[in-house]
Amino acid sequence: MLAVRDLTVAFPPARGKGDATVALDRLTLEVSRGEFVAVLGPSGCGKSTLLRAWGGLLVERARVSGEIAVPRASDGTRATAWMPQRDGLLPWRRALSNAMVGAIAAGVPRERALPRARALLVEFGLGGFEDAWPHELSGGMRQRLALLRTCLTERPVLLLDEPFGALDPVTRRRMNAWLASVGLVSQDGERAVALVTHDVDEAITLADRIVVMSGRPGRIVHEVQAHGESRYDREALLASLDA
Amino acid sequence: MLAVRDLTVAFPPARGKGDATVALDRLTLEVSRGEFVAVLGPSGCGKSTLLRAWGGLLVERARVSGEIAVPRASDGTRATAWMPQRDGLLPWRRALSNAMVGAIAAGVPRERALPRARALLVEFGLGGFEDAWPHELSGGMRQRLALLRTCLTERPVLLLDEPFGALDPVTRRRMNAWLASVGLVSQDGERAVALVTHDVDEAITLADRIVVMSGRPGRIVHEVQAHGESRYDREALLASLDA
Amino acid sequence: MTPRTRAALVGGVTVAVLIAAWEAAVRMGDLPPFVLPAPSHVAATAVGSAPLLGPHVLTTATEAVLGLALGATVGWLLAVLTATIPTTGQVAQPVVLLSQTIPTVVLAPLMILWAGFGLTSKVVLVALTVFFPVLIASSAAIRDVDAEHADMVAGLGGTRRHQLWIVRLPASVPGALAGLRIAATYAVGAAVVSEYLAGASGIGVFIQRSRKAYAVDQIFVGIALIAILTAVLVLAIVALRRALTPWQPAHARL
Amino acid sequence: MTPRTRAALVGGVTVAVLIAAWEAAVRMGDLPPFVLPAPSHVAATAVGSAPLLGPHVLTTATEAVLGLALGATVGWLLAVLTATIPTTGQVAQPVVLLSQTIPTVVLAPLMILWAGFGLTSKVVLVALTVFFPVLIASSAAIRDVDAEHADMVAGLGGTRRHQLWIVRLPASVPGALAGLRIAATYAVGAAVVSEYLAGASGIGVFIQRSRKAYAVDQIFVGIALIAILTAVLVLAIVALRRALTPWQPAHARL
Amino acid sequence: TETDASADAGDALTPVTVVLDWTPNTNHNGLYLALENGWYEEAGLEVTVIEPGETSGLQLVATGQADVAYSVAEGLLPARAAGADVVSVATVIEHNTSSLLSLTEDGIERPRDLEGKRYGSYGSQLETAIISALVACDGGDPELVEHTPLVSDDFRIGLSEDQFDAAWVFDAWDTIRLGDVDGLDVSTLAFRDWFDCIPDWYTPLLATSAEAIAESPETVRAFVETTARGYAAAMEEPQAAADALLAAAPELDEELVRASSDWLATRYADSPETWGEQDPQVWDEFAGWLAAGAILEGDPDVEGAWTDEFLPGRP
Ligand SMILES: Nc1ncnc2c1ncn2[C@@H]1O[C@H](COP(=O)(O)OP(=O)(O)OP(=O)(O)O)[C@@H](O)[C@H]1O
Ligand SMILES: Nc1ncnc2c1ncn2[C@@H]1O[C@H](COP(=O)(O)OP(=O)(O)OP(=O)(O)O)[C@@H](O)[C@H]1O
Ligand SMILES: O=[N+]([O-])[O-]
Ligand SMILES: [Mg+2]
Ligand SMILES: [Mg+2]
Repeated sequence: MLAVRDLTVAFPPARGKGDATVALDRLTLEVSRGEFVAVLGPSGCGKSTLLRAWGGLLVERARVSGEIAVPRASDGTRATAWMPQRDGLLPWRRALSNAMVGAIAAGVPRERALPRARALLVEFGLGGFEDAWPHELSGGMRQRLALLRTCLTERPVLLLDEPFGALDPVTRRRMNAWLASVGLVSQDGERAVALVTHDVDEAITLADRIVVMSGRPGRIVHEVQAHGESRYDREALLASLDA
Repeated sequence: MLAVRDLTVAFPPARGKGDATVALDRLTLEVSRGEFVAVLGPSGCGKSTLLRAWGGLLVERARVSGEIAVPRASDGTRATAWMPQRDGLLPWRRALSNAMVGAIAAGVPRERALPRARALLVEFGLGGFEDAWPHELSGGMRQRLALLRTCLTERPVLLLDEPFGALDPVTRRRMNAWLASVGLVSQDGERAVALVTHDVDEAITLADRIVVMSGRPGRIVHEVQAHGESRYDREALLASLDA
Repeated sequence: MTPRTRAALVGGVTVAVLIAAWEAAVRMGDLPPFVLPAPSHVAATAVGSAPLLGPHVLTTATEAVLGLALGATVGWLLAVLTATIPTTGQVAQPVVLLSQTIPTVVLAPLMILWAGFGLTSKVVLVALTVFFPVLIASSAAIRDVDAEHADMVAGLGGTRRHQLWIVRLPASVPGALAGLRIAATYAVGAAVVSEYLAGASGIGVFIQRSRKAYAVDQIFVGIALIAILTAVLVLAIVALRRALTPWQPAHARL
Repeated sequence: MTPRTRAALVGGVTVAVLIAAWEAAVRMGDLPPFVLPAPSHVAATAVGSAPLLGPHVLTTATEAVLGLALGATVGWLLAVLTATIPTTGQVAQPVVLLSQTIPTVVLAPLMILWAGFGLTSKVVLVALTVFFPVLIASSAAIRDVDAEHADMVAGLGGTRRHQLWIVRLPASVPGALAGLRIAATYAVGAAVVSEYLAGASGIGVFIQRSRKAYAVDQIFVGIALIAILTAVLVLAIVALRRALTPWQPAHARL
Repeated sequence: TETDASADAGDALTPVTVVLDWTPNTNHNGLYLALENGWYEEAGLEVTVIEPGETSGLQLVATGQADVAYSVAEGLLPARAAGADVVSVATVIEHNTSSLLSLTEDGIERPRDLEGKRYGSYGSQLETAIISALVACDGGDPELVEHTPLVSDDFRIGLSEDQFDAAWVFDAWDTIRLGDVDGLDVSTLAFRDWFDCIPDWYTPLLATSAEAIAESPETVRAFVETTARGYAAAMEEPQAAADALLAAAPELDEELVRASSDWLATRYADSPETWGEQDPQVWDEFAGWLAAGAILEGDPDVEGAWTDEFLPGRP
């Protein structure tokens, strides 16, 4: 349902001359219904670009070829909710209100979203900060708030760009657990998650499948499926990253 | 030389009423000459606040008590260079020019800084992006650029707030190696590094001493020194974080 | 002493010094009062003509406030509209430019043909002056909005309308307020000029009559009234800014 | 068709439609020509009086451009100064406000006393109009600068001066340009008004002589010249914005 | 003596700045004719003309920024009362040529016809006083005249769009424009026909400062004499004066300028030789009338307000 086929994305230089940056080179990747895919890869290889492509957020200047498939909601809109690598919190909204942006943008009724937002704030360790301005939050708190905002969209397909990069291992593990429990718990076949992460253990814990990309221009160099209890071979994964 | 004694930092609510957020509570910590100290701790515990205190960057509103000691350069200015958790790149400067901000702010002559900046850009994997605008860089690229900027100050004391949070493991290891080789290689007794990180392995690799902070308000709950070859007990560290 | 009392104090002292310097200049220099009357003289005249002034001030204040409100609303809405539908901006551009370049002395007679002598034509003339800085400053603020924020909304499933309401409009508020701050400074003056052209009451009428009567001291009373009314409007806008941008730290008042 | 040609085209078509509507209104309505002459009539007059116009246009353009340059520089520097030393802002505030509220007709004789009848007094009057929007918009932009960026510089060992040069000034450029865009629109008009007060040449003199001579068609030629000069100035500012903010995507032109 | 002056002038012309009262018009004919003929240079003067628009020429003269200003009696007297020692050295037109202009169809033939009509007002006290005096003197009730603000100085708009019924105009310019040039059916009610009810006064006149008179009377004399020569010539050859004005201000409407020059040729003065002469009685009565109506406060020292001593042929 979520797919790119032969996707090439190149960025011509902003105004002047010079070489275009080829971010993705004929990338093909599919995420099936109910699947949780983690994307690993060196910095600058095009992971964020891939997620932006699915989110419909490639800049106008980008030269794009290939196919981008995105599931649609019943009203024809994209069924995806994207979480940016930088949090994108609005400085003029307090924490709770920033979270509600997800619900507003996705058309989720306020009556349903608001209690959920309050509950999640507590669950994410942000209790008591409902009325804080973003600039009053720590880096990790901002990131959690951004994830919370994404979840309030209630969209079935999540595109998460390094959602836990600014979290300490403990908080990270707690958030991982939360995501695992909620993320695809109702594997109703409609949901899917594409997660960009730099944490191999996180990928191993969460993903049904792990995709490793090469350096720029990003292509897929390694792909592994979870296998039973000891789901992945950690060392092989790390080695593939090092290639 | 770098020290806080009984440092308490509280943030009263921005304009209105409500409770103050106590970020640090009577924290005492010293970093000696030539020492590399890593600070671990749960998200929102006050790590960034500590680094900002040393950098002279606490917001005016903050209620601060206790003592903050910072080494001074010969001209009386702080001998520190701070790298913010968010990169703080200037949108109107190209990559190379953003890097040079460090040299300009610290008064390093352009003739010396410029070739160094060019060389480091290549070493940091940003070769070819000298003329890119920040918004054309990936998250990890921005972070490396911010570190580069900090290094160009040539200040002896580095205050690094999660410098590698957005990097994949491989790039991260490369940057770690670079930092280890350069950071304190000339242990002339004047240099020191305070590093905030969420990556326990990074702390283990780099630091002479690791400090673990409690949840907010941040206090030091654990402190370990490197011991010979097998420098730290990884499990004990993780356990202390979980406490 | 809070920064705000300090600011008020410094401002007050500056005004006092200015007035003292003016008084001294007139007394020591040999400018005839017919060119520049002393402030003491102006003050005396003001006290003498105080009973006359009330209705004039009220008229001008009404025109200025209504015109400011109308102009600011139109300017801001136009900024929003042109941000939403770029073609409207290209269509509006020449009209807006013309509206700012036709001299009031030429426009006023046409305006009065259309809106008569009453309050309406003056409010419209003030609005015409005022909408422009609000439009431009808001447009700039809407345009220069962080792509990061707009993308965030789109990535969450938001439409262009959502981007407008959640990001562009709020992001335009500080810019619109800067425009409004400029506009507020012009509003009273614009009302006065509109009264020069056709008025039966107002500070402009008072000044014009004083000019015709060669009563320079009264003209300066009129100017002082304009300055005071303007200062009040500007302070109101500054208070509005404080109220509308609670996330920003309190800041200087210029 | 690039967005810029498209914009130019839409703008051109709008102007053409406006002029056609005006022509139609005059021909079909029964407005006497001394209220509103037809554009064809105005064009004919313009052709007829073309030899007269050159020196007038040159005078006004000189005053406008010099005044704009002077005013924008002063406004921006004042914004920088008040951002650096807050007290100067509190001192400047009442003076700035006064400078914008004293009617030009009152200011002019004093200005002539001080600067004579020549180019200087007109350039100063234009600058007086123009510096204000630049000052306010730049001040707002400097003030609203990202704390993140200012902190970054300080954390690298930069002084307040460094913050100013590296962060505040560049961050103020888009705001200053928005102010300049407003100012550019006023500059030609301000030059024309300054010529009403004392001139021997200029579009203002041309319009004033035409008014006194009941030559309404000539007045409209004068207005068209003001509009064209203003449009040229505004386009120059837009080009300047493009040149000065290369990191921003090309954007709408309003 | 003329040749002597021009010989001196070879290297040292005395600069004289003249401020007009408004844009160039036929009231200034003598000045422009003298300029065009080079008579000021002959008299050793280098004359610069300034169009002040709304700036008061009297202020400029009072502060020494200008040497001579075209002004009006109702401006000069209050300026003197306020301490500016400005002095009228010639009247440009012998009698007030103001009129009330209206459409003939409105039937305003005498002041009392203004009852129930709207007067388009500039907003000066003098206007109100003059209109009221006229109406009352003619047996009407001044209270019944409505004063409405003048929006445009183009009276054609005001009259034809029915914004007002009558306005105060100058016959030499506005009346000729509307009546002769535009062919509108307008009537005038001339002030000069009602000098029993209202005073006559000098408008425009030439003013300089007492200081200039004290310091360089010969310059004042040279200027006034030469200007008188210009006006005398304008009375004899109005079309030559019209040519001079049109050359200086080509924006003006030629038809209007020519007709107006002809009309004024017989009205600048009784005869070319007497141009500029002022009558003490006119000054006294006008000042008294202003004071009685509380339009003038303070003492203008009417005696010192004017002098004819610089006119040609005076000692
Ligand atoms: N808007 C843009 N304009 C120009 N180049 C861009 C743009 N966005 C991304 N790029 C370039 O595309 C490449 C891929 O960027 P992308 O952000 O997808 O990397 P990434 O894999 O997410 O890296 P990281 O792990 O550091 O976030 C980079 O070289 C970057 O410079
Ligand atoms: N400017 C501020 N105003 C108000 N509160 C603040 C401000 N800065 C930080 N805080 C609060 O202080 C506490 C500590 O923040 P800090 O940024 O130091 O945490 P941190 O340890 O760096 O967390 P993280 O790992 O998430 O970056 C947080 O609760 C935060 O909300
Ligand atoms: O009011 N006027 O006498 O012109
Ligand atoms: Mg990325
Ligand atoms: Mg932090």
